Amino acid sequence: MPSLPPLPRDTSLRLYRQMQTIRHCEERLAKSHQRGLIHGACHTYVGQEAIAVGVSAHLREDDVIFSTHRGHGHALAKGLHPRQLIAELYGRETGCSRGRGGSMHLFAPEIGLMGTSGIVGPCILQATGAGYSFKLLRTDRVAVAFFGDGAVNNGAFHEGLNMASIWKLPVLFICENNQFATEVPFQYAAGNPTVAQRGAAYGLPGVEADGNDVLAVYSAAHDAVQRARSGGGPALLECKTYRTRPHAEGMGDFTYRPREEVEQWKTRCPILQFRRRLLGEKIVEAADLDIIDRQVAELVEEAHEFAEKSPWPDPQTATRHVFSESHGKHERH
Amino acid sequence: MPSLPPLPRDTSLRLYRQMQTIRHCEERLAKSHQRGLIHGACHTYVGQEAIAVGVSAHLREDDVIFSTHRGHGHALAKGLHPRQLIAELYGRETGCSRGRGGSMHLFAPEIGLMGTSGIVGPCILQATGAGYSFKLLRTDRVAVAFFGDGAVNNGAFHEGLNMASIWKLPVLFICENNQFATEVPFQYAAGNPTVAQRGAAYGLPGVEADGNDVLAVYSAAHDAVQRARSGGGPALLECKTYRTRPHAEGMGDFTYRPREEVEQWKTRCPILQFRRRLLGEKIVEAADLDIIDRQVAELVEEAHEFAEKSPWPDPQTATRHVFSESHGKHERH
Amino acid sequence: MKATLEALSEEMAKNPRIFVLGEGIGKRGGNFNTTKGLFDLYGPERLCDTPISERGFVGLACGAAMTGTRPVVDFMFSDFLLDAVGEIINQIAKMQYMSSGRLKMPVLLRGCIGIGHSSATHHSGNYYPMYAHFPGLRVVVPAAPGDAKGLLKTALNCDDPVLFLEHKELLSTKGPVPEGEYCLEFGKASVAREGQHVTVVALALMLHKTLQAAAALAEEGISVEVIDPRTVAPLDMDTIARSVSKTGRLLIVDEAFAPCGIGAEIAAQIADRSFDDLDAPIRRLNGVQTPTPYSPSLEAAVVPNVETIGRAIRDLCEE
Amino acid sequence: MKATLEALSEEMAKNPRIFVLGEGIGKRGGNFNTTKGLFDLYGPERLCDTPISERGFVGLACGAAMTGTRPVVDFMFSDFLLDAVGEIINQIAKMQYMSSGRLKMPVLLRGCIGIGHSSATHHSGNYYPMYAHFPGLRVVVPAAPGDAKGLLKTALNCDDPVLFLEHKELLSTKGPVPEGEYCLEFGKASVAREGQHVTVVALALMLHKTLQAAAALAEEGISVEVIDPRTVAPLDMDTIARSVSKTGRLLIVDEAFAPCGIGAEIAAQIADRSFDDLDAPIRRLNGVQTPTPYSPSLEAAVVPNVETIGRAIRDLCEE
Ligand SMILES: Cc1ncc(C[n+]2csc(CCOP(=O)(O)OP(=O)(O)O)c2C)c(N)n1
Ligand SMILES: Cc1ncc(C[n+]2csc(CCOP(=O)(O)OP(=O)(O)O)c2C)c(N)n1
Ligand SMILES: [Mg+2]
Ligand SMILES: [Mg+2]
Repeated sequence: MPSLPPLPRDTSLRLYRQMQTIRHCEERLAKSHQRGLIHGACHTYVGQEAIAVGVSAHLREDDVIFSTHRGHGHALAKGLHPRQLIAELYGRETGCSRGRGGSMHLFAPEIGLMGTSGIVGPCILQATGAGYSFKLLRTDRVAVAFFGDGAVNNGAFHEGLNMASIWKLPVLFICENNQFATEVPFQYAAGNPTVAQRGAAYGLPGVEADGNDVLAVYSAAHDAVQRARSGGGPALLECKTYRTRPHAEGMGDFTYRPREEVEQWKTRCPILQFRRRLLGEKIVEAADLDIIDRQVAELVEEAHEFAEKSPWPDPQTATRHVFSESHGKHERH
Repeated sequence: MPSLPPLPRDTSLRLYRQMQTIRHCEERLAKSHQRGLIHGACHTYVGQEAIAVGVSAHLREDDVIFSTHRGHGHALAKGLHPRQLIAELYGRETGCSRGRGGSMHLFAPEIGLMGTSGIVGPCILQATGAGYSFKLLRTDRVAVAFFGDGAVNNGAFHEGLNMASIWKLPVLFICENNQFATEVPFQYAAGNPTVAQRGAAYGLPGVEADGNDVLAVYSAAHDAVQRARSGGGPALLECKTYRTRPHAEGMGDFTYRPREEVEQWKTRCPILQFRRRLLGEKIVEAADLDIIDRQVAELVEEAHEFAEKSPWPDPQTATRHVFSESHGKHERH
Repeated sequence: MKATLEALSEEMAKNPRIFVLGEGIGKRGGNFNTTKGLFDLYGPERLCDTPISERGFVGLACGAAMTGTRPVVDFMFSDFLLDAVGEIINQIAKMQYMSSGRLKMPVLLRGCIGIGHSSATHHSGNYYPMYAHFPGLRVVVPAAPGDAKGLLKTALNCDDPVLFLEHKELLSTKGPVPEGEYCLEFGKASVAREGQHVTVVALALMLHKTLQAAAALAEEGISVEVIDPRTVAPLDMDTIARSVSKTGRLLIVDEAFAPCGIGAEIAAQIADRSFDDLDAPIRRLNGVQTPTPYSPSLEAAVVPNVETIGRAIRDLCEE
Repeated sequence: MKATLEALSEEMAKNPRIFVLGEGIGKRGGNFNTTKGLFDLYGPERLCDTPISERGFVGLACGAAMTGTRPVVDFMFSDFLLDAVGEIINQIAKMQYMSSGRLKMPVLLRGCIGIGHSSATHHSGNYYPMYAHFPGLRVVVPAAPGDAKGLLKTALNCDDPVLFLEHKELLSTKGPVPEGEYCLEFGKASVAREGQHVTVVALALMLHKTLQAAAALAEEGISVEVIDPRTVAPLDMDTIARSVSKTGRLLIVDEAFAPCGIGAEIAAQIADRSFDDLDAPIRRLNGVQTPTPYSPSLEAAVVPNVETIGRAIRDLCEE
């Protein structure tokens, strides 16, 4: 499948490190959720790390991503520091959204993170809009929408992909098909459960990739990003995957899927698989990876401590930013 | 294409009569619009008559249809009397909606006309809902949504067809692809301008038919209706056609399409073509059809006179039926 | 809420035309346990899990109601329902009128509203003022379990579309629930506490906070009459006006936004019909005009609480 | 409306980041000629005809505004915009807040409202009360061509999302239009007629009918002050309160529905801050609470007219 030459060693290590960072953050957050440090909902990305990482590897800082309720991985892969993520979930002033947002409202536009979302669907339309901007402004920037299989049955998918197609906008639509929307199987919810085939309905290429294989994602995303960047228009990429934690922290898991299925998918863990491959192909030594693992663990632990020590937002600021502060400036008589 | 045995003579005559009734009504309404007898918008069905007639021929009175802004033809084909149609457009108490609705809000639930609509899209969802009722109630009734090519790019199409498919509901989705939404070409507005192919995205059969050939529509609809009625689930039928009058009465026509194209399509008039075929295959004599033409002309003229003489609705009744009148009855302490 | 679950189950047992649509309302029994156990009783056709197609299944419910069944749409958080506003305002609310009364529209749309537990801005809206603005809809905002049961039963037996919006922080509230066939008429407020000095109208969670504030104020000698409208469309202005004619003072406490809200409507009606009864300005205390922030420190700052309610009542009594 | 067309064209000439999205707004120049001639000047990318995907292109506009362009969504009839309410209320209105001010949201959403010419219930809604309820939106409802120009220019130069809603019966209104760079601040009402006895607040088409009624009443010796808020969010309550302090009487005339409407909000604020200035009950005169009927005989019965407005003013003066 990879249409690319073998990855340089440092790229491989970067992919590994990013996936591991996501995993460690999520496991930290899961613990913190139990401890009551996280005040609202927390949907982890465990099992799906290869997708955010494989796609984001091709993005520049000035490219933009739009994400979902399950967006920690996208945020980190786009370059958010774990401190800013964890502090946000702890509701602190130092969080990426200054404590206003929480897990489902992560914003860091300065690095192209244009928001995770509590509503399924809009990210698809907003990425399409970013694509419109980039085309109108004659830039070669690219916009990415990450969304789940659940969003595929939503009208936003239909309208967004169609508009991106007819106007040839530089947008990547990344469907992370983890096979369930909460507990409803995609198999049940979709008349045609193959997402990649839906591209045809809009006249755009639809590609399927193994979402647990970071190299497969990397390769498929490479082609799509290059195409979009050079004016070739949008693409739909379906990454088949599985989340190995419950839909959200604190929820039950084995009423709608058997424990064995989850266990079986854990053996296909994208990080483990990639580690095995890197070692098997003798690209790195186990020791190299162990160092990364340790560094990541420290980074995340430090971020957690930072977050826990961070101040709460000042209640006086609760209404700031409802409107633009430059508003007055533009009002002339 | 027809998978049916040749039509009985009386069926043929009925199809002819119905198409001619629609045509005469529309031409009458176009004149009345110029004379100021019609108070709101008026979208005629001229050129598309074969579709409403070819489909409705398979429907029972207890089947239901949901229509659009261009719905006079559907209403008449489902059995609405021209008096009730014309009186409604003239805003009279005797109209099918008692003057409350006008052209885009034609209701006659007693014969299965569940409404034309001023909003593009909802008819698709409502027909799906009717299908849900019919399935839940274990009847063999069928629901039909008529809609234009413009509705295909709307989220309602996506969500409606998908739900009808996954629950195998007895619904026919009839897309009348007249190639324009107002003046925007479908070719421009849709990433994939073949509607029938969209069935695949939802796992339901998509069929294409010549919308100007009443027998082709009749035949395609026959199969789809039988299938739906017997529990086989929904289908999508794309009828390629063309409207030969402006989008709405009083609007210009030749800024977005050449006059010659319109003229050329007029030579493919579904009524003329069918007439030629009936005569050519010696199924009827010209005299038989001429009698029908005369009868239809009289019927429509009489309906117009009836409507013009009908009383205006009583202003006192303007707020009736906002809520159910049986409401009080259900409120118990 | 056990009370509404019972009510729904009883009505489903009686009326085979009732079915429920929503995400995770089948086997799972609903995000808020609104359909817990019903799947086993009534099966998958009557407890139908949907794709994430809010607009779609609300539109579907409209068509179903037009053709003889009685859909219940269980949409979890009211915020998700915004994608279906066209179907609600332009179709469901107008269908009886457009068909000049020949179609009925027995649709129940139910879900949660309200701020709390850091649910943040996409899971905390209060939308009843918006729905109450338009003709053709009944809008229920219950505050007590017994009321919720009685109003849900009425909803399931009436031919009009009903929005039934429960504050999620009240779902586990305990309280007396009448057994069996208990229906509460729409448009009848309840006087939750009688008093002499000031009338406070409060809804949903705010009712409970207001009652707490009123209890505290009683010790200061301030006698507060507390009224829960229970339905905001129709709105029982007679009960409110009667109370104001006694107290001469009116405060409306509402978590929802102030502009063009329920408090505005109540104030406007009282400033018209009860003008001569008023001894003081009409006051409103609302949720702050901002998207809901996530952090507990910010969230607490945007909703009225027992203290701010108490202060508002005291201030009004001093006017 | 020539005034807004000019304003839009001038701003597009100055700012290459402005583009317009809508159905038939390209070559055709808009259903209401809102973009007539602009296609030839600015080309298809900046005057972009859309599919019938209201939710989609409003969501697209949100993403575009987040990334450096300034979309204008021209949605024809406001009724069509209901499919996009989720994108407007949950995304566009909240984006600046959610991003703690790091994103701006320069989106202009414009289209027609209002009853008239038998446009019936799917082409005649007035939705400004609903949009004014939520935080994060500016809502403009101009009544005069000059105001429309000044307010549109302000909208195209401000970083907040603006809903710009024009009554379709006013599109061909004539009136003075200042040349060139004319911006009108949001939240500044205009005193359209000065008077002594009673304050009448009226919007859009109702402003014109109220002015006619006021002229007639002047001959009876009733001196009416008429105020046009021009924007309903923000709402200029100071100007209204100042007037009420002079007249002691307030009537709000509004074609939109009464419950939780603009009139309710104005009445509630006056019943609070201007309580002591009031000499009479606050009155509202609204469009009748029903979907808009088609037939001229019914349609006329559901909107206030010069006669019913005159009567309402006279009645209030007699209170
Ligand atoms: C419009 C809308 N409807 C419903 C929800 C509630 N909800 C949150 S996540 C979710 C499931 C999403 O499934 P999918 O898109 O496959 O993403 P996954 O959770 O599997 O990553 C649902 C239904 C929502 N957030 N927004
Ligand atoms: C949601 C919505 N958007 C826009 C319109 C305005 N409008 C009325 S008819 C029409 C074109 C419809 O095209 P199509 O569906 O192809 O039907 P046709 O007119 O060709 O029969 C449009 C855009 C509308 N009625 N509803
Ligand atoms: Mg999923
Ligand atoms: Mg068409």
